[in-house]
Amino acid sequence: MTATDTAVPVLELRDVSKSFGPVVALRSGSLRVDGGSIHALIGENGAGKSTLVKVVAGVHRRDSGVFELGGESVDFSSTADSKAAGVAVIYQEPTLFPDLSVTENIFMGRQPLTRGRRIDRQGMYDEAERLFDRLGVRIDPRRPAAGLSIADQQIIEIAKAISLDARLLVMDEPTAALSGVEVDRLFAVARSLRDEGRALVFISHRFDEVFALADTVTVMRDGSYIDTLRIDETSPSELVSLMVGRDVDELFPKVAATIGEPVLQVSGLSRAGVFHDVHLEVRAGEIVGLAGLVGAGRSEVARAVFGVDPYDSGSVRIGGKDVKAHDPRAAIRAGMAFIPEDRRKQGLVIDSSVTRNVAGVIRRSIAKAGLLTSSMENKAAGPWAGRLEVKTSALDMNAATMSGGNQQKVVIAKWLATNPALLIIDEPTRGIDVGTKAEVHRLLSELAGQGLAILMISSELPEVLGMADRVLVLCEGRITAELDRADATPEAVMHAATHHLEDAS
Amino acid sequence: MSTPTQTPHDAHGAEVSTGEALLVEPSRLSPTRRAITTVLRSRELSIFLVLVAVVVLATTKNNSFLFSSDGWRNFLLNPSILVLLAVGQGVVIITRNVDLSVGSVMALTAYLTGRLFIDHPGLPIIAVVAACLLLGAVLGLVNGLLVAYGKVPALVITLGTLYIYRGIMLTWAGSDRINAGDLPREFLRLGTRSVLGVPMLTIIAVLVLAAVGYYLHTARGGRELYAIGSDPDAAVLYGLPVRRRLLAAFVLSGALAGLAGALYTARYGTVSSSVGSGIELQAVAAAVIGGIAIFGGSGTVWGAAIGAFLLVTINRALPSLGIEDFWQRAVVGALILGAIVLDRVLAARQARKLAESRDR
Amino acid sequence: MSTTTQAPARTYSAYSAPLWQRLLLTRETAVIALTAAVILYSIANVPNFDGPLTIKFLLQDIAPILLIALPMTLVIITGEIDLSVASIMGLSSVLLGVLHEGGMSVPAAALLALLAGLACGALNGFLIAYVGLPSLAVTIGTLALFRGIAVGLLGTKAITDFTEKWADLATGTIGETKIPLVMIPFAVLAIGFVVLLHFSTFGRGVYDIGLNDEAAHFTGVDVARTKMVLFLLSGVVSALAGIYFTLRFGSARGDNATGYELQVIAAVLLGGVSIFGGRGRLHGVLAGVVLIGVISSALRLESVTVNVTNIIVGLLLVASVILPNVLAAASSRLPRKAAPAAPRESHTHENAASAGVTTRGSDS
Amino acid sequence: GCGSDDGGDGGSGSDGGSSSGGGDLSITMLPKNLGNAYFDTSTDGAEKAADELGADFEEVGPETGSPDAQVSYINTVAQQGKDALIISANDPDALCDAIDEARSADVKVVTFDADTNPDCRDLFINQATAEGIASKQLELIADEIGGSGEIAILSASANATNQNAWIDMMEKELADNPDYADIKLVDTVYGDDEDQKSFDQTEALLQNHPDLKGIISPTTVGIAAAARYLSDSEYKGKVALTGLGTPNQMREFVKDGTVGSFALWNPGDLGYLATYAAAALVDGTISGEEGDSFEAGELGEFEVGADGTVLLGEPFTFNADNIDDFDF
Ligand SMILES: Nc1ncnc2c1ncn2[C@@H]1O[C@H](COP(=O)(O)OP(=O)(O)OP(=O)(O)O)[C@@H](O)[C@H]1O
Ligand SMILES: Nc1ncnc2c1ncn2[C@@H]1O[C@H](COP(=O)(O)OP(=O)(O)OP(=O)(O)O)[C@@H](O)[C@H]1O
Ligand SMILES: [Mg+2]
Ligand SMILES: [Mg+2]
Repeated sequence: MTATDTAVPVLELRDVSKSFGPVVALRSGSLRVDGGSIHALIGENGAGKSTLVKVVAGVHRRDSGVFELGGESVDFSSTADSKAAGVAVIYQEPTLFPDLSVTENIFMGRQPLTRGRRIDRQGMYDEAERLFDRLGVRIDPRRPAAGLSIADQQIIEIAKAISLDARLLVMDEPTAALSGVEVDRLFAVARSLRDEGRALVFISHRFDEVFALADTVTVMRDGSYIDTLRIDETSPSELVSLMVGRDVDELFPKVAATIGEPVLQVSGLSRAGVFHDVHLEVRAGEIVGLAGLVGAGRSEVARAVFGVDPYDSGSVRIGGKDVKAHDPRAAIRAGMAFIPEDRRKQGLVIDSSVTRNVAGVIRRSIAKAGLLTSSMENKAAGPWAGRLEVKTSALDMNAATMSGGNQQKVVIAKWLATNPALLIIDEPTRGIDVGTKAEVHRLLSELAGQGLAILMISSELPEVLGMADRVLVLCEGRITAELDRADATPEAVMHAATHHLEDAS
Repeated sequence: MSTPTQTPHDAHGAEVSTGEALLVEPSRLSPTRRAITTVLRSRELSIFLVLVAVVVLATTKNNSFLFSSDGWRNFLLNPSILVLLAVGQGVVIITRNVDLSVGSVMALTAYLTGRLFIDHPGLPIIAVVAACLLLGAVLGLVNGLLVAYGKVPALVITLGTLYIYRGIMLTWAGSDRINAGDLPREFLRLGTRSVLGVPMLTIIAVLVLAAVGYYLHTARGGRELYAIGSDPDAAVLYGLPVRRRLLAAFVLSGALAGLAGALYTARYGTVSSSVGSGIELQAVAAAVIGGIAIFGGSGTVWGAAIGAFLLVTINRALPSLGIEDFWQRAVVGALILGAIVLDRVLAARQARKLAESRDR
Repeated sequence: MSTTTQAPARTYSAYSAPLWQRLLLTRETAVIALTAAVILYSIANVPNFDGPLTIKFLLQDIAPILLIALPMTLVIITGEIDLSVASIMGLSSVLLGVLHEGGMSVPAAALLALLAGLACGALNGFLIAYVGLPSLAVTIGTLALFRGIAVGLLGTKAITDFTEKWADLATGTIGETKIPLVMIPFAVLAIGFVVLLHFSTFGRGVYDIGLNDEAAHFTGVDVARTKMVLFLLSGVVSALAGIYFTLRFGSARGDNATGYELQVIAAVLLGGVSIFGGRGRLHGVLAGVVLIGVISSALRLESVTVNVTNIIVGLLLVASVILPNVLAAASSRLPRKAAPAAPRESHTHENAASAGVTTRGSDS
Repeated sequence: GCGSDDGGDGGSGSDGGSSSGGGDLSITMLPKNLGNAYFDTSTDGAEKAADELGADFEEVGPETGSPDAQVSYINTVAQQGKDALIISANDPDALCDAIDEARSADVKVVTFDADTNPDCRDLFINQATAEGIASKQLELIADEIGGSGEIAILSASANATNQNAWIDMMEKELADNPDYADIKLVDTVYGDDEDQKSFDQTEALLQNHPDLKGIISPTTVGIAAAARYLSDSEYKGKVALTGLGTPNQMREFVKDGTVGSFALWNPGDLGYLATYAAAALVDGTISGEEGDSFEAGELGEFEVGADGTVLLGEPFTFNADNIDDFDF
C-alpha cells in the first residue's frame, strides 16, 4: 500500500462485516484495489474470502462497514446493480444455465440487439467465437452448456466475465479446476486486462499462482483483515504464517510405509468415449497418484472403479475378489471408500447435519436389525468428527454452512468410519487452504502407514509428486506412463500427460 | 499442475489444444443446413407428424372428420381454449414453475363474463373481454407474488389458489348460473363465427401463440425466462430480474386463463360450477407432450400448442377410429408417457453421440 | 485475532441442542397444536360436533387420505411426487367390482386389485427410478392412463352388489367404540411407515435422496431401488384405499375418488413436508390430514358450503408454506440475538450460535 | 298416534316418531349437486313448502354429483339429528349405508327426482312414471322426424337411475310399438350432466351418424348443451331435438326453431311435494305404507303408491306457444 496511495482506488472495503444468523462469516474485511493492478486475496478455508466477494458482487448485503467503488460509497442490493456499476465476478461455483447454448450463457441479459429489439443471434455467435479465440479454446458456441466438464464451465465463466468489459474483475478460485495450459492462458488474459488499466481481484490457494500473477496480496484470517503486502516484498512462508497464525512445518509429510499385498487390481477397464484398457494396481500401504490433464478421464476411472458409473469391459478386484460393476454398495462392502471431487454435490448431503453425513455410510453396520435412532448415529459419528477436528460448533450443524476445508474433513471422516481397505480420493485438497492441506496430507500419509491402500487423483503436480509412491499418468483415457517415486519428475509426468497422440501414431 | 508449465501447445500450433479432446468443435455446417437439421430434429415436428397421422387416420375412416364444414370447424375450434391455456402454462413451466390454478381462474372469469352481461346489459364485448383479461392477470399476479416473494414452490401455491379461486367463484355464483339466454347474441356468435373458414377463437389463439412464441425466441426477456428455468439460483447470481420475470410469467398465464374463460362462455354459452375443473392437468399435459421440459429451461410454446391440438383431436378421433370414448383418457395417458419416454431416448442418443465424438 | 479459544471435550452432548428444544420448536408441533386447537374450538362452539357419531364419520372420511398420505410422505421426501394415487384407487375399485361381478369372492378380487395397484406402482417406479424420468410428468401421464383404464373397463356404470359381510367390515366399528375398523390396518401401516422412515437405514436413505440424490448415490444408497420401493408402496396402499372406498360406499365406479391426489398432497404439505424433498415427518402429516378433516366436518355441521371449506383449506396450505419464510425473513431483520424464534431456525441454538466461527486451538 | 312399524328399524323408528311430534320441524335438502338450475327450482319449491309449514329448512350439497360426496352430507344430517332429509340420489345403492345410519338416528328420508333402493328410504317422490316420461319423449321425437329415421340418446351419466329406466322403457316401446317401426335407435351417449361434455358428445353423435334425424336428451343439462350445439351448426333444422328441459334454458332455442317441443314436470312442485311428504312422515300422518294419504298444500291430496312411491303427475309439453307462460 505504498505506490498508489494518492490515486483513488477502484475498490475499497473497510471493516465490512457479514453474518448469517449465528455464523459470523466476515468480521472486519478490508480490501483496497487499484486500477491497473492484480490483487490476490488469500486466507484459510472459511476465512471469509468468498463472502467478501459476494458482498462486492451484491449477492449479500454487508451488515456494516465501508464499501466504495471508485471513491463513491455504494450499496448493491442485487448482482444486477454491481454489474451495472462495472463489476464482473467469477464465483467459486460455476453458475451456468445448462439448457442454454454456451453463447447465450455468456450474453444473457445483454444480448446484442438488432431492429425491433430483436436479439442478433449471428452477431452473438461471432462475438463468442472471438472470445474463445482470445482464450485459446475451441468450443462450439452453439452447443448447450449441459455436459461441459468443470474446467470448460470455468472457461465459460471467464469468457462471460471478460466480455462484461468491467473496470473491476473479481475471480474466486478460477483456477481450481484448470490445468496448467488453461491457467497460463487465463493469466495472459488477466495481464492484458491489467495493462488496459482495469483492477483485478484474484483468489487462489496456490501460492505459485499468486506469485506468478499478482502485484499485491491481502491476507485474511477468521473473517478479518490481517495485512496487505507487495508481492515482491514477501515470500510464501511469510504469507503462510500470516494466514495460519503460526508456521506450517511441512507441506508433504510423506513417511515411508511398508508396502504389502495388492489390494486393488483393475484390469482392462474400458468405457466407450471415456477411458480405454486401464490396468492399475494399488497395494496395501501404498499411495498411488493418478496424474493427467483435466479431462483426461481420471475421475471417470475412479468413479467406474467404485461402481458409481458403469463400464463396458474389464474387471475390478479387491483382495483378489471380483467386485460387482456399477454398484457402489458392493464396492463399499468390498472395502472401498471414495472421496469424490465435487464435495458439495457428490461428497456430502450438504443440507444435512454433520452427524448424518458422518454416519451416512456406516449406518447399516451401526443399525440393529435395520433399525436406527439418532442417538445411535450421534454415538457413532461423534468420535470421528472429533478425531478429524471438524471445526463446527455443533454436530447437528448443517454441512452447507461450513467452509470448504471443514466440509472436506467431514467427507474424510465419513469414509474413514467405514474402516476401508482402499481409499480413492479425487482432488483431496481442491480449494483447501495450506494449513488444512498439510493436515490432509499428514493424514493420508498416516493412513498409508497403517496399511491402507490409497489411490489419489490430483491436478496439483507437487501434491502428486510429494505424496505418491508410484505415479500413473492418464492421457485421453489411456494410461501412458507408470513412474516410480524416484523417476517421477515433473517433466516425465507432463510428457506422458500430453504426448500420447504422437506416441500412438 | 502449476509449476512446470511447458505448453504442448506452443510447440505444435493452436490445433493441439488440451481442449481438443474434451470440447466439441465449432460446427462447420452451413446456416441453412443447420436450420434444416434443427427443424428435423425438433420435438415440435415429431409431435406435429403424430397429429397429422391421427387426422389422416380418422379422416380415412370417416370422411366428415375433416371434410365437412363442421368437421373442419371443430378441428380448429375445439382446441383453441386449451391452446391459450397451454401457451400460458408453457411459459410458466419454462421458468421451472407450474400454474395449477388456471382452471379455477378460467371458471372465475367465465362467470364474470356472464355476470357483467347480465348486470350491465349495454356493455361492449371488448370491455367484458378486457375485464376478464384484467381479472385473470390480477389472479395470476397473486400467484406470482406468492411464488416470487414467498420463496415457495409454485406447485404448492397454485394448488392452494386452485382451491381458493374456485371456492370464491362458487361462493360468488351461489346457485346462479349463466345460460345462453342471458348473453348477447353477438357475443355468442364470437364463439362460433368463422372468418374465411377459420373460427374466430382459433384466430385469437393463434395470434396469442404467435406473439408469445416470437417474444420467447427473440426478446431478451424471453431468453431470460429460459435462463431462470434452467437454473434459478444461477439466474439470481447472474443478476437477472428473476422476480419481475416470474411475476410476468404468472400474470401472462393468469391473463390467458382469463381470456380463455371469456371465450369459454362465448363458445359454450353456459357457465356451470364445473367449468375448467381438471383442465389444468390437460394444459400441463399439452405442454409436456409438446416438448417443454417439466423442470424448465427448454421447449417452445409452439410445441405446447401442437400438444393441445393433439390432445383434443385424439379425443375427437377415437370414436371415429372405433374406440369407445371411455378409453380416451387411457390413450391420452399413454401419449403423455410416450412423449416423455421419447424425449429421454433422444437425449440418450445425443449423449452417446457426444461420447463418440470424444472418441475420435 | 480470534475471540474464542476453546479446547472442548469433543463429545456429542457438548455440540447438540437440548432434545426438548429440538423436538418442540418444529413445524410438526405447530400443526399438531393447531389441530388440537381447532378440535377444542369445534367441541366448544360447533353444535353436534361433540356428538357420538362425529369421530366415526370423521375417521371414515379421512381414512383413504390417511392411508395414501403415508407412502406419499416418503415419496415427496425423496423429492418426487405421485399424482396417480387417486387413479390407482379408481382402478382398484373397478377391478374389485368387475372381478366380483364375474363371480370371484371379495377377498380374491381384492387381492388381485392390490396386485394391480402394485403393478401400477411398478410402472411409475420403473419409469421414474430406472428410466430417470421426472415424476411430475410421469404421474400426470399415469394419472390419465390408470383412470382411463378404469373408466374404459366399466364405462360410467357402477357395480354395487357386494356381499353385506364385506361392506359391513368397511363401515363397522371396533366393538362398542366409535372407532371404525379400518383404523386397525391403518394403525399397523402407520407404525410400519414411522419405523421405516424415522428409525431405519432405509429412511435415512430416503432423506438423503431428497436432499441430494447424487451424494446419496456416492454414499452407497441405492437411489433407484429406494424410489422403486416407494412407488410400489404408494401403488399398493392406494389400491388398498380404493378397496376400502369401494366397500364403504358399496359402489365400484371408474370415477371413484377423482381429485383425491390433490387432497392428499395438500394434507402432506400442510403437515410440513417440503415439496423440494428432504424435510418432513410423519406425525406432522397425520396431523395435517386430521386438521383438514376436522375443518370440513365442523364447517359441514355449521352448514357452510363446501366452497368455503375449499377456500379455507387453500388459504391454510398457502399460509403454512409462506408463514415460516415470512417469519424467518422478519426475524433476520431483527437484532440477531432475538433470531431463533422462527421454527425453521430451531436447529441452531444460542450457545452454539455464540461460538460462531472458531479457530483451531492451536496457539493455546 | 304413530303406527309406524316398518320392518327393519322397528322399535327405534316408532320412538322417534313420537318424540319429534312436538318440537320444531327441521329439514335438510340434498340435491345431486349445487349450481344446477333444475335443483334450484326444486329447492325453491321446497323452501316455499317449508315456509308454509313453519319448518327450519336448509339446502346443502356437493359441487359435483358423486355419491361419495353426498355421503358426507348425509352423515352430517345424522350428526345434527335433523327430522328429515330430502335427497336426490347420485347412486341407488352407494348411499344406502349412510341413509340407514341417518334413519337409525331418527331422520326421515325422502328421495325425490332420483331414487335409491326402496328399502333404504322412507318415501320416493316420483316426478312422473317412467312409462309416462319415456312414451312422451318418443311421441315428441316421432312427431318431429315424421315417424321414421335414425335417432340417438344423449343421457346424463351411465348409472343415472332414472335416465336408465327411461331409456329401457324407450327401447322396449320402440321394439314393441308398430307406430315406431321405422325409427331406429342407433346410439346412446353420456354427457355426465356436464355442459362441455354434453356439447362435445352431441358433436360426436352427429359426426359418427351422418344420417341421424333426431336426438332425445332426457336430462336438462344435456338438452340445453345439444340445443346450443345444433343452433349454430349446419344441422340446425335438419336434426330434431327433444327431451327433458327447463323453459328458461330452452326458450331461446324454441324461439329460433332449433327445438320444436320438449317435456318436463315442474321441479318446483316436486320439491314442494317432497317437503310436505317429509313433514307428514315426521309428524306421523303417514308411515310410508301403500295407501297412506296426506295433504300437500296447494297441490292437494296425494296417496302413497306401491314401493313407497308418491307420483307427482304427468309430464308437461312445452312449445313455442306456451313457453312464455313459465319462468323456471
Ligand atoms: N450462506 C451462508 N450461511 C451460513 N454461513 C455461511 C454462509 N456462507 C458462508 N458461511 C460461513 O462463512 C464463513 C466464511 O465462508 P467463505 O465461503 O467466505 O470462506 P472462504 O474464505 O471463501 O473459504 P474457501 O477457501 O473454503 O472457499 C465460513 O465459516 C462459512 O461456513
Ligand atoms: N458432465 C459431463 N458430461 C459429459 N462429459 C463429461 C462431463 N464431465 C466430464 N466429461 C468428459 O469426461 C472426460 C473426463 O472428464 P474429467 O474432466 O472429469 O476428467 P479428469 O481427468 O477427472 O479431470 P479433473 O478431475 O481434473 O477435472 C472428458 O472427456 C470430459 O469431456
Ligand atoms: Mg471461498
Ligand atoms: Mg476429475
